[in-house]
Amino acid sequence: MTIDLLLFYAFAAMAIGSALLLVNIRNTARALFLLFIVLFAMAGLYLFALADFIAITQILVYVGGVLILLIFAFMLSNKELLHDLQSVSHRFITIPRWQALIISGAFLSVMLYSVISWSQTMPEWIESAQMAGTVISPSDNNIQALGFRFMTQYVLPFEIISIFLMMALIGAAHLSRKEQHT
Amino acid sequence: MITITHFLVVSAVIFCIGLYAVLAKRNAIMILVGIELMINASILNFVAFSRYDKVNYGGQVFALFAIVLAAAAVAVGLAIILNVYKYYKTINPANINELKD
Amino acid sequence: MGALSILIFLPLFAAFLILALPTSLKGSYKYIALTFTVFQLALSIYMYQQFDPTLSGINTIEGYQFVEQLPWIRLDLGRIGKLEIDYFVGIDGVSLPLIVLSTLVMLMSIGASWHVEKSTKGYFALLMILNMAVMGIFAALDFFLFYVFYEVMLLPLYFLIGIWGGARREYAAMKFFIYTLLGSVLMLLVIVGLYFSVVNPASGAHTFNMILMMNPGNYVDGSFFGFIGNYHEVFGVPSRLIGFIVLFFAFAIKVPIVPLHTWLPDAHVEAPTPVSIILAGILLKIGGYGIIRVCYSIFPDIAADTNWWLALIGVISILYGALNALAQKDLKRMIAYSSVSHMGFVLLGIASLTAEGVSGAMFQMISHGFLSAALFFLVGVLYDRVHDRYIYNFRGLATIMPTYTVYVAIAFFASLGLPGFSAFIGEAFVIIGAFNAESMLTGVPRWMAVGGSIGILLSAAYFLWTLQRMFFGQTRLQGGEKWRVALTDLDTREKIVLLPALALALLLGIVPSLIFHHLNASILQLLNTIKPYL
Amino acid sequence: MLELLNISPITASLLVVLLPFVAFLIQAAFGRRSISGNIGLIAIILSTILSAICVFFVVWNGENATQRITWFTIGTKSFSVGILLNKLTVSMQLLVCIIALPVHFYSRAYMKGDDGLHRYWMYLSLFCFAMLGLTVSINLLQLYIFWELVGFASYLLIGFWFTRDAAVQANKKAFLINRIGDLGFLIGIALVYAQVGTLDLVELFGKSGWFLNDTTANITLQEINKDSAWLTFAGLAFFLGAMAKSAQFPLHVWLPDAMEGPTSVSSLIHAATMVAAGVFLLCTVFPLFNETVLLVIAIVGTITAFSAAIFALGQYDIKKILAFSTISQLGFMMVGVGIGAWDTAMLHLATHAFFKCLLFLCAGAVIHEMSHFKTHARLDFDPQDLRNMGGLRHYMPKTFVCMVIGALALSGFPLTSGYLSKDSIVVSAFEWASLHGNFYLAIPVTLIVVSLMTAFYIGRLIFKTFFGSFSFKQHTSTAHSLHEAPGMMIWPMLFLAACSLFPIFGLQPLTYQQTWLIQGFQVVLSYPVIHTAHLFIPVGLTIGAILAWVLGWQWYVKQKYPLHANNRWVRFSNRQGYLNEVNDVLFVKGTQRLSAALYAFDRYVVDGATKLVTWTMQQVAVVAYWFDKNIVDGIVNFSANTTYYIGHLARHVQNGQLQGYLGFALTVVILGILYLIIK
Repeated sequence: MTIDLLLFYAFAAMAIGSALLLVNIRNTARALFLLFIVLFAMAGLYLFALADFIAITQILVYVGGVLILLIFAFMLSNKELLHDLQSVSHRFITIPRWQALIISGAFLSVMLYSVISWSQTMPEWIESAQMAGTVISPSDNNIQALGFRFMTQYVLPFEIISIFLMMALIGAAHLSRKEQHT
Repeated sequence: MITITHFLVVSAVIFCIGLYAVLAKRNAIMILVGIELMINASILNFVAFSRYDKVNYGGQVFALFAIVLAAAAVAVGLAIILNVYKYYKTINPANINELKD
Repeated sequence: MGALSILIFLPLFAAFLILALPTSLKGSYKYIALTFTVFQLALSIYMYQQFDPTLSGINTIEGYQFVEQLPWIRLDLGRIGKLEIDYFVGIDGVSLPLIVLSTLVMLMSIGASWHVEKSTKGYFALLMILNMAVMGIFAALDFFLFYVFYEVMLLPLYFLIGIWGGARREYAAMKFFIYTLLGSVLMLLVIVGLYFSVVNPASGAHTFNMILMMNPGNYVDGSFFGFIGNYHEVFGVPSRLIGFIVLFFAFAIKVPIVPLHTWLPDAHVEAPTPVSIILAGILLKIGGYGIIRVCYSIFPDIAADTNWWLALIGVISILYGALNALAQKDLKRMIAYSSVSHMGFVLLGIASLTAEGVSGAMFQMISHGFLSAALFFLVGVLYDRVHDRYIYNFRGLATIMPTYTVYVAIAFFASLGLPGFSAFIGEAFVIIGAFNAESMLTGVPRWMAVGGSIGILLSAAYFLWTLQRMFFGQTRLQGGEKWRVALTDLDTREKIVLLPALALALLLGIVPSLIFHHLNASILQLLNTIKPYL
Repeated sequence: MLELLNISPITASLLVVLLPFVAFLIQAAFGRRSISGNIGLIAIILSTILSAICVFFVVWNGENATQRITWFTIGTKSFSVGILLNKLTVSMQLLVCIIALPVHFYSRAYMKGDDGLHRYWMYLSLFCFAMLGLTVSINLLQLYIFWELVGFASYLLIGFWFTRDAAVQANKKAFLINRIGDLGFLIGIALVYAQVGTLDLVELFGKSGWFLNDTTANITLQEINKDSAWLTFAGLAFFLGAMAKSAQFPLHVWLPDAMEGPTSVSSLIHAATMVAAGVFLLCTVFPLFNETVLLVIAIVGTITAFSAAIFALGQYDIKKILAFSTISQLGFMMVGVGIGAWDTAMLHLATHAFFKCLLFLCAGAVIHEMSHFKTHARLDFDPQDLRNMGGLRHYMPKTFVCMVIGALALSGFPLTSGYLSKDSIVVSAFEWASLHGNFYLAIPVTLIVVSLMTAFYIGRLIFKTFFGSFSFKQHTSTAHSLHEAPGMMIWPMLFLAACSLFPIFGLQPLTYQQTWLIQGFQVVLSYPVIHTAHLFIPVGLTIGAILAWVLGWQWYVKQKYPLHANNRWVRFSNRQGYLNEVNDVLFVKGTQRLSAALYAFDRYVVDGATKLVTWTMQQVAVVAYWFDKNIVDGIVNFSANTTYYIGHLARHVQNGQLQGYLGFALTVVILGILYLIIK
């Protein structure tokens, strides 16, 4: 039992616990702040996977962008919305929570089963990577490698994703603007 | 030693929690939050597998891509939710049943 | 288009014309029907004049006259062979008198329909279609064509009884329809069987041609109805016998024989007068005609075997019908039962297989044709006036309706076989033929002839009883003074309708050669066909 | 005139037949306008003249003549109609003419003022046509046709007063019973035709028409064994025909009832001509009969003669007595045929025709005057009842004389024609019986007894009618008294009375062999002549007749009647031996019951079977419908409903909620993955 493993468990527990609380809490504002914790915990977990740059980006983009956006959106919707959140559907056939619970539980068990059964035998490419020693080590300079890859190997997806991001932002702005001409 | 299985299990749990949120929540914003959770779980997987791919760094690269996409999706999604709210005066998906037969 | 086709399809044209005219011209329908029927009668008389009585017909195509043969349906059915249906019509000595009779009875029927009020358009159109079907039946020489006409005939009759009939018309119409349909459906089975058993030697295809069916040489060896060496059996009965019985059954319903006669009193009683006239005058003859044309000509071997039974049925029909007529209290019903009795003579005569008997049977059919038509018309006269025909409700009609009484008396005496009238010739020669059967070794014993002759006595009994009960004595009417006023004597239209029938009865009674002359060659040919199997 | 006399007998005979027919047609066309009867009268006068001069005298003294034309052909056989003139037919034809003539005259007076007079003349002409045609027919079928027509005319005439119930009942009865006979005749014809192949009398029996051993006769018939069964049947069938027409026991019942017709009709049809047609028929087809048939004929004839005489004894109706006497005399004729001496039968037929016609006409005159008296004196009684008469000789002397002559002839007193003919039959019967011996003798003995009874009942009629005192004498006055019948009625009676005497038949008043009829026919007798019989029997009969009359005188004129009116035997006789009742119960009611039963059978069993089939079909249909509705359709409905419910359930899936869709999509994904795992 090493310290990193303990830390991993702590982060994992924090992420999972916060996430569970997130989905069960009634107050949306609190839920969003819980999401903040979850995202931080997730970023911590990325570190354990030796993806420091990803972790930083996670915090920057999610916490700095997405979460702020969500809170803004939440705040932009009026008070009615807050009441509406509590309203319980009286419809007979809508999916009640237990159904969602069952489905997600089932999904979880299926996934866990697959993960466990799969983890008995590592895929071939992982085995070969371990053999060849091409495994990221904590001492590697990830940022340099990533940047290098982005500019060479992944330059086309990189460009596409940036255009896509721009389109999304323009689209979002377009959607949320007030419709004057209508 | 933190094996890949650890990551996978945590990712699966987070994913399912997100899934639950998507299925069960009566609030569009919370659904969006659920989706974010699921995306995060998948990013965790990317990252976890990325450890064994030093040559291409595919996992981490695509994790970055996914983060960007998620951000874009949230932006667009929120815009849509606001429009929906303007139109239906609700963001409860249960009340938006135009697809009903 | 030959004379025969014109004769058949003229009424159809009339029917279309009537249907095409607007209802505002409904007064003209009866005139249209009358005109066409008169023309038909003229045409049939012309054909009678042109007919060459030396030609025999029956199973020789050369013996038929006014023949028209056109390919109608030609279908290549692949492995099964070619479907060969012709429009094939022609007449011989057997069908000619019946065609003339039919046109005459049709004319009488139109005359009797003069005062029909209820939806005249449909009525006359149906009557005309019926007319066409009847002509077609008597002229058709292709079995399929025959069947088509036979079925077409049913429908107008059903509606005519069912719509224009009396109180229980639906019941009667249904009964009539089901009985006749039963017969014709059975007939269809045999038709199909015959079709597959017979080939046309010219084309090698199976055929519906009746003339070819009559020739034993055209039968396929080993086929179901094959002539020689046929070992097919159904429930242990030879297939040809089955075919004969089924066909006979189909026509016997029409004749009708006891015990298949129960549709007749109901249908006759419920039908309107014109339809009763057609029923008795033409429809019953189709049965007799079918037995001669189809049963006897196509199955001569079986005919020779079964004539004892046919004669027995005939005798039973004669006596049974006559005794039943004696028990009737409804005038129309009595006449209906008398039809059963009189048509029994037809069967006895045909079954005797002697020239005298078969000729007598044909003569009896003709004679009964217009006599029963006249009788039903006379009942209709009474019914029109007081809407009652219960025999006990009338008495002493001779005093208030002398002319009517004269006509009734003539019709009654003609029907009961008074010499000088046609029924006498028919009945007498049926009896003579039946007696002669033993000398000719056709297997009909003489006691049957004696039994048949008792029918003549009984027919006198019921007719005279009715005459005495209804017409003679002091006038006493159920409806009192109201009836006495309503019961006016015959008017001119009624006399015009009745006179030809009664005059013809007298004429044929005095000059029977008018019929026999045209009949002889065909009858002899028929008997020659059957003779080898006796 | 000479040219007229030179016409061939065939043409003349044809004219004789056709003249009344033409008269009939003219009168039918004229309808009510021809009430005088002149047309019919002229026709019958001409017929009589032609028949006598151009036909009878030519043929009787010369050759037979035949003429035929083909009527129609059936198959290969031809049927012809034509005229056969031989001694038998021409004498019969002349007889009919001669009887019909006075009756026509008589009718003019008798029927005067009747409402339906035009019909009367029409029917009478029709009857004459049919009867005359019957006599000269060459073909049995033709004979049959006229035979039935005669019956039809008789039907019409009996029912002349059709508003009277009794009359229309009587004519129905007459026609029906005659129909029975007609059937026999028809069967006979059919048998002969079937066996011999021809119905032509000349072809059958040779040129003379009555001798089978003629060289021209049909070969087949000559070769046929006389004892063959069919010949017996055919003979009996013909005899059945004759029995009905000639009113033989037990088919005689129609004749007394037929007296409902006008008396003139009774005299012509039911006494002289039509009823004799049966005898004529038997004479015509005589060669067909074998021993058996002849014996049957003789026996039936005897029974008839005897029973009718008994019934005649008890009647009160003047016409009924005469009717039974006719039946009785017809029985005599039948015996004549039966013993093979058909010439005697023909002789009796001829003589009987005259005197019976005379008797009827006289009775008619009496009835006529009685009903006149009844109408004038405003009384109500039966003008035909003997008990209402008496002493009429004072009022109607000419009628009385005529009637006595007729009665004497009927009783068979010498010098009358009846003596000749009746004795001829009795004597022949005796000779025939003595050849065969034993029981056969019963026949002549019975005949003798019947002769005596005949004399007695006709004497009774005369005494009761004309002697004693008139029952309604107190009602007679100068204003409405009984008086002599008009001249138009008396003259025919006188003419017939003259004909009832012997000279018209033969110059020899006492020997029947000398009559020209017997000599003309030349019948070969099968038995030897017994000369003593020719002496004793006539003498015995005459004495017996006189005694009978004396007895009658004692009983009826001297009022020494020994029997009570309600005596069993008298009643038996009066009720005609209860034959009508038996007939009614046995045959009429029997047939009615049978027909009613058969109709019930028809309605309930035959039609019932139809209805049962229908009903069964309906029930089967109901069951089938139930099955269809609940089982077959049930399955369909069940599956449909199941589908519907499933669909209904599934419908909720399609609720338009994204989360729902997603949930289901995931469920499917999970299931798919599970499947992959399990696999």
